[in-house]
Amino acid sequence: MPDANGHTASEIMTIAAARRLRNGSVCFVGIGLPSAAANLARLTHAPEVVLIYESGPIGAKPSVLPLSIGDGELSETADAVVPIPEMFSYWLQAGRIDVGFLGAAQIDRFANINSTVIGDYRKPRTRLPGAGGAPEIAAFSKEVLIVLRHDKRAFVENLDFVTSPGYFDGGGTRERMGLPGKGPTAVITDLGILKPDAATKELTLASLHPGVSVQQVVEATGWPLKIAPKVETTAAPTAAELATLRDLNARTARAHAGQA
Amino acid sequence: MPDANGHTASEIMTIAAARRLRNGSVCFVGIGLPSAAANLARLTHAPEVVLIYESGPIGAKPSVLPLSIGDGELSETADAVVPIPEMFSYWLQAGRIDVGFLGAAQIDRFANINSTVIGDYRKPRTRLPGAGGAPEIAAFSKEVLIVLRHDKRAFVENLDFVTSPGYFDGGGTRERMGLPGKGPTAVITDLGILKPDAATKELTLASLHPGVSVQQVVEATGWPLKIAPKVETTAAPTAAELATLRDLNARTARAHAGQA
Amino acid sequence: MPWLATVLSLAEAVREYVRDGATLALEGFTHLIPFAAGHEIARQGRRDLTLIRMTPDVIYDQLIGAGCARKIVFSWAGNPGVGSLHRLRDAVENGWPGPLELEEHAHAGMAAAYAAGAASLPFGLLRGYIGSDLPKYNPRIKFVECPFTGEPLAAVPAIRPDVAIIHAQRADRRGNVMMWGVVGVQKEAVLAAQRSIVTVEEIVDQLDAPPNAPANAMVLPGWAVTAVCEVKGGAFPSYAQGYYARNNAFYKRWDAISRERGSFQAWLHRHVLATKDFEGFRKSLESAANA
Amino acid sequence: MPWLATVLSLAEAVREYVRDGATLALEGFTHLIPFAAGHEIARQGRRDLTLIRMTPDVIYDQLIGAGCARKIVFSWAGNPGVGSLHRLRDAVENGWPGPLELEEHAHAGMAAAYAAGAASLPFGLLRGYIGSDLPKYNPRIKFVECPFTGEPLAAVPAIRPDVAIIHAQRADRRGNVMMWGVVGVQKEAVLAAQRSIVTVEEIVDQLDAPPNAPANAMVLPGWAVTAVCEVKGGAFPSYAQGYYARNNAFYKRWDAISRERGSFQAWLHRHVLATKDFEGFRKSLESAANA
Repeated sequence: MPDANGHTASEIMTIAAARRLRNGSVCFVGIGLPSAAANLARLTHAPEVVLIYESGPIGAKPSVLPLSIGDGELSETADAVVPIPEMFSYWLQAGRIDVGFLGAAQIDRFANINSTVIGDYRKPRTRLPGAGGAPEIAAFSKEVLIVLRHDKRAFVENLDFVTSPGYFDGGGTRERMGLPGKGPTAVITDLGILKPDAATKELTLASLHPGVSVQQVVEATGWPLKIAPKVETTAAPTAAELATLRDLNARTARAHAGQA
Repeated sequence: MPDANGHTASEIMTIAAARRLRNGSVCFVGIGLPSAAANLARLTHAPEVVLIYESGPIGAKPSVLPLSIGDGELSETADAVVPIPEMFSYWLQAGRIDVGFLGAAQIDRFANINSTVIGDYRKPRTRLPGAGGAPEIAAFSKEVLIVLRHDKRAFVENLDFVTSPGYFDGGGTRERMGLPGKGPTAVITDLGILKPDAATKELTLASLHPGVSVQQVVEATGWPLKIAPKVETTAAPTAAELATLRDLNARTARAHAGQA
Repeated sequence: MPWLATVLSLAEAVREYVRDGATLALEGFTHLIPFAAGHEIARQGRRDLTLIRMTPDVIYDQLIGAGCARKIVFSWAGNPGVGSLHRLRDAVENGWPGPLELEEHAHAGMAAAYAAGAASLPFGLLRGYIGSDLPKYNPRIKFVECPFTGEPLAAVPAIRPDVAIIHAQRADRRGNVMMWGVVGVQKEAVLAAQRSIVTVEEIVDQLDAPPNAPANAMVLPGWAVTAVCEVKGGAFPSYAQGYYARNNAFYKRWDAISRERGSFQAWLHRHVLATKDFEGFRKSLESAANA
Repeated sequence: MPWLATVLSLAEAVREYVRDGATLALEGFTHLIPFAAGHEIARQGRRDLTLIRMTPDVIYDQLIGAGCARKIVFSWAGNPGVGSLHRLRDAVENGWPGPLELEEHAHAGMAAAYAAGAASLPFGLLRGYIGSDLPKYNPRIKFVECPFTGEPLAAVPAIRPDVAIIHAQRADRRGNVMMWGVVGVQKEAVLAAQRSIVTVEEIVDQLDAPPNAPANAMVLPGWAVTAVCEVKGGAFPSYAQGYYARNNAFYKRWDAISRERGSFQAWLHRHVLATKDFEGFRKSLESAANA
C-alpha cells in the first residue's frame, strides 16, 4: 500500500537499490527484492547490465520476475547457461562479478549477515534457509549491496550466526582475511541507506528515504547507530521508475497466477 | 607389404589387439595403431565397444580412422563430446575406462614405458612428443594394453625416462603405490604377445604370431626374456578380419589424401 | 546388454536400487527436479535415508514430512520465492516426525564436493567459507594450504551417494540421456554416485538438440547411467524446459498444505500414498482442484 | 560499450594485446586451432614469448622456428598422426634458432592447471603423475595430502596467461562467442587469461546452435572476452566443425616443409612473413600449389 509519499516501503527499497547498478556492470542476483531491483535497473537506466542467477543463466533478460532462482524464463533469455560447479568456480570465485546482491535475516554494525538461524544453531528458535551462495557472493563480488527491512529484530548488536562476512570486526580485518572484494558498500532498507565508514567500516546512516526521520532509523536499529555528518535525502521515485516497477510486478503476478 | 603369412606386421598387431576388446567395454583410444585396433574391434566382434578419444568424443563411431586425436569425424559420430578438463577428471581419473591403449618408444620388463626422450632429459638425443594422457591412462584404466614394434631399441633393460608406470619394480609395488587400475595385461607386438607374470609382474612371452620363433623374440628383446611354460600361437588373421582392416585403411587413405 | 542403462518403470527402479538407510542425491536446481521419483520413494515407504541436495526444497520437505529421512546434507533449504519449508522446520525445531540430522554447507562447497565426487577426488577445493560460522558447526569443512603460495583454501569431502536420481528431458532407447537449460549439478550427481536413476519426459529414437533451446545441451552416455524411466511430467511442479513451465502456483500453495502436520498428512496420503504412480498423483490433484 | 568485446582486425588485436616477452596460450585441441593468430604473431615479429599449449603441434612448430618463443609449457608435442615437430626438436636438441626452455606436464595436469586458472584457484588438484619421472624434472608438480583421507594428490600451479587466443565458429556483434564440437580447454584458457583474443569464422546477427552439430555448444559472453576478430578459415589447416574439415594432407606435408631449416624458412618467408594477412597466406599457398 503506497504511503503518504506515494510509494510502498518495498518500492523505495527496490528503486534505491536499482539506482546503484551501473550500466554494463555484472550483477549476481538473488531471488526476490534483488532480482526486482536488478531488472528494474535493466528496464530503466542500465539496459546493458548483465544479470547472473546462481542457477546458471548469464545475461538473463526476463520479461517477468522469476519466482525461483532458476525459472525457465531466465535460461531462455540468457546469453549463456552454465552448470552450477562452473558458475561458482569460473564465474563467482574467479572475481568476475561487479555487484553481488544479498538479503539477510540479521545484520550487525559491520555488515556481517545471518541467514541461517535465529537462536542457537543446534536448537534453533527459527530455522532459516541457510547460506546458499551468500558467503562466496559476499567474499568475491567486487562490491556487495545488502537489502533488508529496517527493524530491531534484523539490525542487531550480535548475530546469532555469521552466515556471510561483511567487515568482520571492522577496520582492515576484511582485507587481512584475504577477501578480494571490497565488501558491502551500501545497506539499503525501507528507511534509508547505510554506508560503511571509510576507516572503521561501521555502518553509518548516509541517506534517509523521503519522509523518514533520523530518529525513526535510530529506533529501528539494535545498536547505537552512527549518523553521517551530512545525511542526504534519497531522491523520491520518479514517475518512470514507479511505473516501470509496477508494470513489472503486475506482469509477474499475472505470470505466476494460475492453477496449482 | 604382406609377408609369407599373408599379412603385415602392422596388421597382425592390430588384429591381435582388436581381439582383446570385449563387446561393450569402454576403451580410451590413442591415435594410430590403438585407434585402428579399437575400430576394427567395433567393426567385427565388438559392435558395442565404446570408444573415447581424449579430445572429448565419447562413443565415437568413425567410418574412417582419424589422423588426429580430434578429427571432426569423431565428434560428429559421438554420443557425447565433453571439454578436456572434464574428460581427464570425470571420465579417466574417475575410473570409468575399462581398457586404455598405449603405444611407447621404450618399454622395460615391468611394462613401464617411455614416450618422452631418448638420451638424457636435459640433453636429449631424440626428443619425443611426451606424456600426453599416458601417465593417467596407465594409472586409471581398469586394464592397459600396450602396442609397439618389437626390437632391442624399444624393449630395453633400462628406460631413459619413465613416462607412465606399468608395474614399477614388479611384484606388489603398483598396488602399494595406490594405482587403482590393474595395469598392463598384455603387450602386443609384431612378433607376439607378452603378459605379466601373475606374481612377479615381469613380462613373459605368452603367444607367438604365426611364423615367428621364440628365438626371434628373445633376440629382439633387450633383457633376458622369460618364456611362459606353454607358449601359444596367435590365431592367424581371419579373412574377415583382414578384409575389414584393409577396407578401413583404404577408406582412411582416400579420406586423408587431397590437396594440402 | 549390461553395459547400457536399463529402461524400466520408476517403481521397479526404486524397488531395485533404493534401500532403507541409503544415501541419496535427488538433484535438479529448480529445473528438472525429480518429483515423481521422490513420491515413489515415499510411496514405497523407504526409511532412514540420508538425503543430499543443494536446495532441499518442496521435494525433500515431502520426504522429510513422510518420515523417510534421517539426515539431510544441503546448502539452502527454502521454498524458493515463497518462504520456509515447514516440514523441514518442524523436523529441525521440534523433531517431528523424527529427529533430523543436518550437515550444512554453502552452495560453492556443495558444488565443489559434487565435482570432486564425479572426478573421484577425495575432496573438493575452493576459496570459500572465509568469515562464515559454517566451519564451526560442520567438521567436514576443513582448510588446506596451497603448496605454491601458502594460501589457505577450503576443502570439503567428495559427495559419493549410493544412488543419484535426476530428471532429464530425453533419453534414447540405449539410455543416452540429454538435458539442457538449467543443468545444475545433475551430471556431477550421476557421475559421483554408485548407481543412478534418470527419469525422462520421453524416450525417443534419436537424440537431437532441439531448436530454440539454450545452446548448452549435454548428453550422459547410457553406459554411465544405471536405469532410465520414462515419466511424463515427472518434474511437476518443477519444470522441464521445452516441455512445460514451472507451476509457481503449486509452490505457493505448498506453503498452506505443509504448514500444519494434519493438512500435510492428509495431502500426502490422499495424493501420493494412496495413488499408484505419478500419473495417479496428477489425476488425484486435478480431481481435488475440480471438486 | 567498454564492457563488451571489441570487434577489430586480427592485426590490430595482436598489435594491441600481444607484447614481446608475454605469456600466451593459443588453445584448440586439434579442432579450432588459431593458426591465423599464430601467423600474425610471427608476422609482427614478437619475441621472447612463453607459449603455453597442451599440444604444441604445427602452430607452435611455426612460432618456434620463426624465433618467437623463449619457453614452451606443454604436455604433448608432436604432429598428430604424422610424427615429430622438427622445428621444436631442432630447438630442443640443437638450440636453433635459439634455446628453448621446456616446462613439461601430462595432459591431466595441464587440464587441471587451466581449470584452476579459470576458477582463480592457485593450483589444480588431481590424481596423477604417480610413477612418472615428470615430477623429477618439473619442480612445479608437487603433492598435497588430503585432509580427510591422508592420500597424496598431485598439485600443479594454475595457468594464468597474459593473453589467451582461441578460434571459434561464431560470434555475434556484441562479442558473445559460440563454439561446439571438440571444445578442448578453450573456455578455460580464455577465463584464465588477463586478456583474450577470439578469432571466429563469422560474426552473425543472432547466435543459434546449428542443427546437426554435436549437442555440446557453449557460449562465452562478450564481456568475458577482450577482442573478437572475424577471420574466415582462420583455423586452417586445423578445422572448424560445421565450416570446413581438417586438412590432413597439409599436416602430412608439414613434415617435409619443416624437416630442414632452409625449406622451413623459405616457406615461412614466402607464405607468412611476405603476406599481408591470413587471406594472403591462403592465396600464396594456393598459387604455389597451382604453379
